[in-house]
Amino acid sequence: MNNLIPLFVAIPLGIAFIIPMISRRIKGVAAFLGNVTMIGLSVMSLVSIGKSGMYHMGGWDTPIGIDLRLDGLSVLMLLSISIVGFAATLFSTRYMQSYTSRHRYYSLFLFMVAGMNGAVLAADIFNLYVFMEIASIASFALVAFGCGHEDLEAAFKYIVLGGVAATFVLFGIAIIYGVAGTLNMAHLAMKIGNKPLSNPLVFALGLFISGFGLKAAMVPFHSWLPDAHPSAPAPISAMLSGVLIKAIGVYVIARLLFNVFGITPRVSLVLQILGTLSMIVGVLLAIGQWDMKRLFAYHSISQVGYIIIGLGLGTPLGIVGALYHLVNHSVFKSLLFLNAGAVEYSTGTRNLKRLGGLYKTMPVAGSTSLIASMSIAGIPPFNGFWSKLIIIIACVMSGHYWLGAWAVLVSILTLASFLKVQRYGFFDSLKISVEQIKKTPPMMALAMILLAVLCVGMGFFVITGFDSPIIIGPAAESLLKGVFVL
Amino acid sequence: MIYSLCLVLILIGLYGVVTKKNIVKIVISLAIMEYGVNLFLILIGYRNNGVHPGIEESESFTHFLAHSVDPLPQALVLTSIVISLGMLALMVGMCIRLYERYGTFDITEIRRLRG
Amino acid sequence: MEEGMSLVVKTVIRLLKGFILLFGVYITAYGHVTPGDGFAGGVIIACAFILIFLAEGKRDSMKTFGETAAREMSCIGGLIFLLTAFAGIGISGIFLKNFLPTKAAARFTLFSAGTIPICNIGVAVIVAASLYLVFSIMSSLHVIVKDDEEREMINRGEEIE
Amino acid sequence: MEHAILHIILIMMIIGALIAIETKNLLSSIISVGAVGFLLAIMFLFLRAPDLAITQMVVEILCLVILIRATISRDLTAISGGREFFGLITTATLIILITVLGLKIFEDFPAFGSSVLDRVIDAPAKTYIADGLEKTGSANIVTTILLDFRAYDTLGEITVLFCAILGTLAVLRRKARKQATEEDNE
Repeated sequence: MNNLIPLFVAIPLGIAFIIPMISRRIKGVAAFLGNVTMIGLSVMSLVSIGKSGMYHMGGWDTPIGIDLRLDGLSVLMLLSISIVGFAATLFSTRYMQSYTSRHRYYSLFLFMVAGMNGAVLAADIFNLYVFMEIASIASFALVAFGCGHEDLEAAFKYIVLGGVAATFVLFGIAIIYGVAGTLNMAHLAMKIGNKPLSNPLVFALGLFISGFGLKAAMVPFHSWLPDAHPSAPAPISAMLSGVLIKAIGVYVIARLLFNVFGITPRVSLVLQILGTLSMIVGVLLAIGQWDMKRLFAYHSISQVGYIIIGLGLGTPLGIVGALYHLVNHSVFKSLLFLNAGAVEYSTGTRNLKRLGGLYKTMPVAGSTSLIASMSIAGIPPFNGFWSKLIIIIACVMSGHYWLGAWAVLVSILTLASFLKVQRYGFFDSLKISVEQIKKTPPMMALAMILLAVLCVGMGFFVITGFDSPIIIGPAAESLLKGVFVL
Repeated sequence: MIYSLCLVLILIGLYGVVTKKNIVKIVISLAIMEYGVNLFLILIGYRNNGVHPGIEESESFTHFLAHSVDPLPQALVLTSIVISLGMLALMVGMCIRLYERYGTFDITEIRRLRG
Repeated sequence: MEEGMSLVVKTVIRLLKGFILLFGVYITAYGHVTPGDGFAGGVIIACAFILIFLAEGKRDSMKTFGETAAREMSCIGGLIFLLTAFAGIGISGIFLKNFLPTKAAARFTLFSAGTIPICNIGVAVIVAASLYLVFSIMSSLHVIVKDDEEREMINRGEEIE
Repeated sequence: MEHAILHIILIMMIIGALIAIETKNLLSSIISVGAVGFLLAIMFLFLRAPDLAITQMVVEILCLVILIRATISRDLTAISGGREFFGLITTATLIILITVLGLKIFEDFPAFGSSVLDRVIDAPAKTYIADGLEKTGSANIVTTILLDFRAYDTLGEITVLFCAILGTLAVLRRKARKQATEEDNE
């Protein structure tokens, strides 16, 4: 089992190095290899459910070498990365045909997946930084992949802010190293965890929260997301909004706060404030948008707010809710972006004012988007309802009535804005002539159906225990265990 | 004192990133920020009267052990230099393309997206 | 610019390029003994090729080191490193294990550090090839938009070849 | 004495950085940033990091070549002046905040020149120095860390480089989208 852990990183890396070499000789091999790799990774992460372990790279002991740590939370992240990634590659096979040099696309895609997997498995903060950079650099290039005006502008904004975030994180790592003299998370937790933080460490923590918060697009740092996510090709938007902002943003914040620094009331308060701000600002900005993908992108900010609030509560139920919402969001938001991509592919536009009546002409995209919209708006019995319910109950139970009230209000506004999407986009009368609408290719439909089935299916996770559903329970447990022990 | 000067270098970079209009200048400012952080890491590893962390043939091992500066930050900075070189190449590529599309390096004119 | 720089420059470069390349190779090969490692060596090798590129012009330099070759070399460099890592699994069961014998006694010779020189070579190859590649692409992309009319053409999606 | 030299070089770097950011001409700005980079290399030499000095030097040359190549014969006219007013206010607050915080932090920070090796008993860096040669056979401890103890980071590092170059090639490719009728010739 343990030997499986480095392969999560090594396999996508190896394939990504091979693709540019052989794609000139064999036609269509890039798409094939991309899909096969993602299937393989999905199988590997399914196999590792319920497992845990440490892997010592190069056989060196803990503080000397680099470790990889697999626990409940990493498994949860790996699962969502590989399944959403598989749906995205499946979608890409047809969608990316209008772009040139697709082998670079698949290679960069796999680098991004490898980077996220590496960041999720890392048990060493510098290693985390390196893999975060792999994932982000691949995503910068992928956002600009279309080379249009908007793509380049958004990508430039993204790369500048990403560079600033990376510098902040590196500065934080430097300060921590100067104080504690080690980089391994467990070793670090032994030295600084659960103790009152000295001034340099508080500064380092602030740098980490702003750096990773920038990657997670929390509100004071969100300005890149509404440009970057809509400008990317649809499968990439799905990956960015679905998993990237979580794997190198929210996940890292949770990992560092709970398992390395130890969560204190003051840090909780900061998280609650940031989460509430993201939730409210995101939804208020979303509601006026007419560009479908831009609207979804703003909702990503808002939904990340829910996750941060759940984490900020610090109670077991809050964390379960947050992690449940994290996976749910990665499924339904990537589904929504794939829907938008399918609509754009078929009609050539994603402006809601010019769309309408697509429910009849594009039944697959229409019905899956209905499922996803109901999930994100929190309509029972879909998965989004349960996770939001858990977060709201956790708010109320821990005495934060106002947070609960805001969460309910934001949920209503979310419902309103998705009613708008459904009404103007899918139910209204048809504004474009039927002949102009291309049929949805079967691969795209398959990808969307896969995610829609997951959307429905994950609603039933809650049956396995309200306060510890399968897969999510162990993940929450690994955060609740407190700081790592060596 | 020297740490504070290093922080000033980083902040100059940050100032440039936030206020400058020319996209090449933004790239340059980011490079300056990276320099500052790299320097900070190496400053942390410095030891008074240190020697460089490579064993010379003529050097006694105990002397090396007592005086070698911290090698770990140097390895980290090597990695980070490579990463910033990669970032720079990608950013310059984007700058060239942006210039081709918009005909200017001015970020206030590169504005098609709202918000 | 088309045919490179003047004859003086070309002659000097012709004399110098071997030394620069040799220096890069030396830095790489002795990375585990003296300061400098595969990355620095790779950059020096890339700089040698860039010098040739600048002096002799694109057409001639592409004969010595073409774009396709650079592209494949950079992949090969990454694969050298990765295969060494995988060989660690195959031979001693651990990813990235230094599986070759290491001899601390023979510490100032070339073959003393197990897999370290191999990894160094991999790093140097990928760095040299990919930096040369990016430079050549950036220089050969001479799209200098002359006037607004041409920009309009680009904006409409027409490509200027 | 040595500390004084370090301070002087660092102040020169700061001046260089200010010139690089504030000067009107783009080319002189790039040259100034090159000067800052070379000063950084000298600084590395003084701080007993010859590996880094070599690397910084060659990387700086390459950066300059790339930057000049990118900007030459393009728009070198001055685009100066700040962005909007709001941006300036946020910057000012941010910078003041970080400065105040930063100065407060360095009061508690271990003094310059006392490295981790002297302060932390079980620091991994100690093992690297003491056992690095014995365990890997490489006399250069930095290479030992890069390619053996923390080789996984280096794998990540070359991946970052390759990925960035691949991204650059993707961004700079001649034609990004195909016409609908075009034949697929990958």
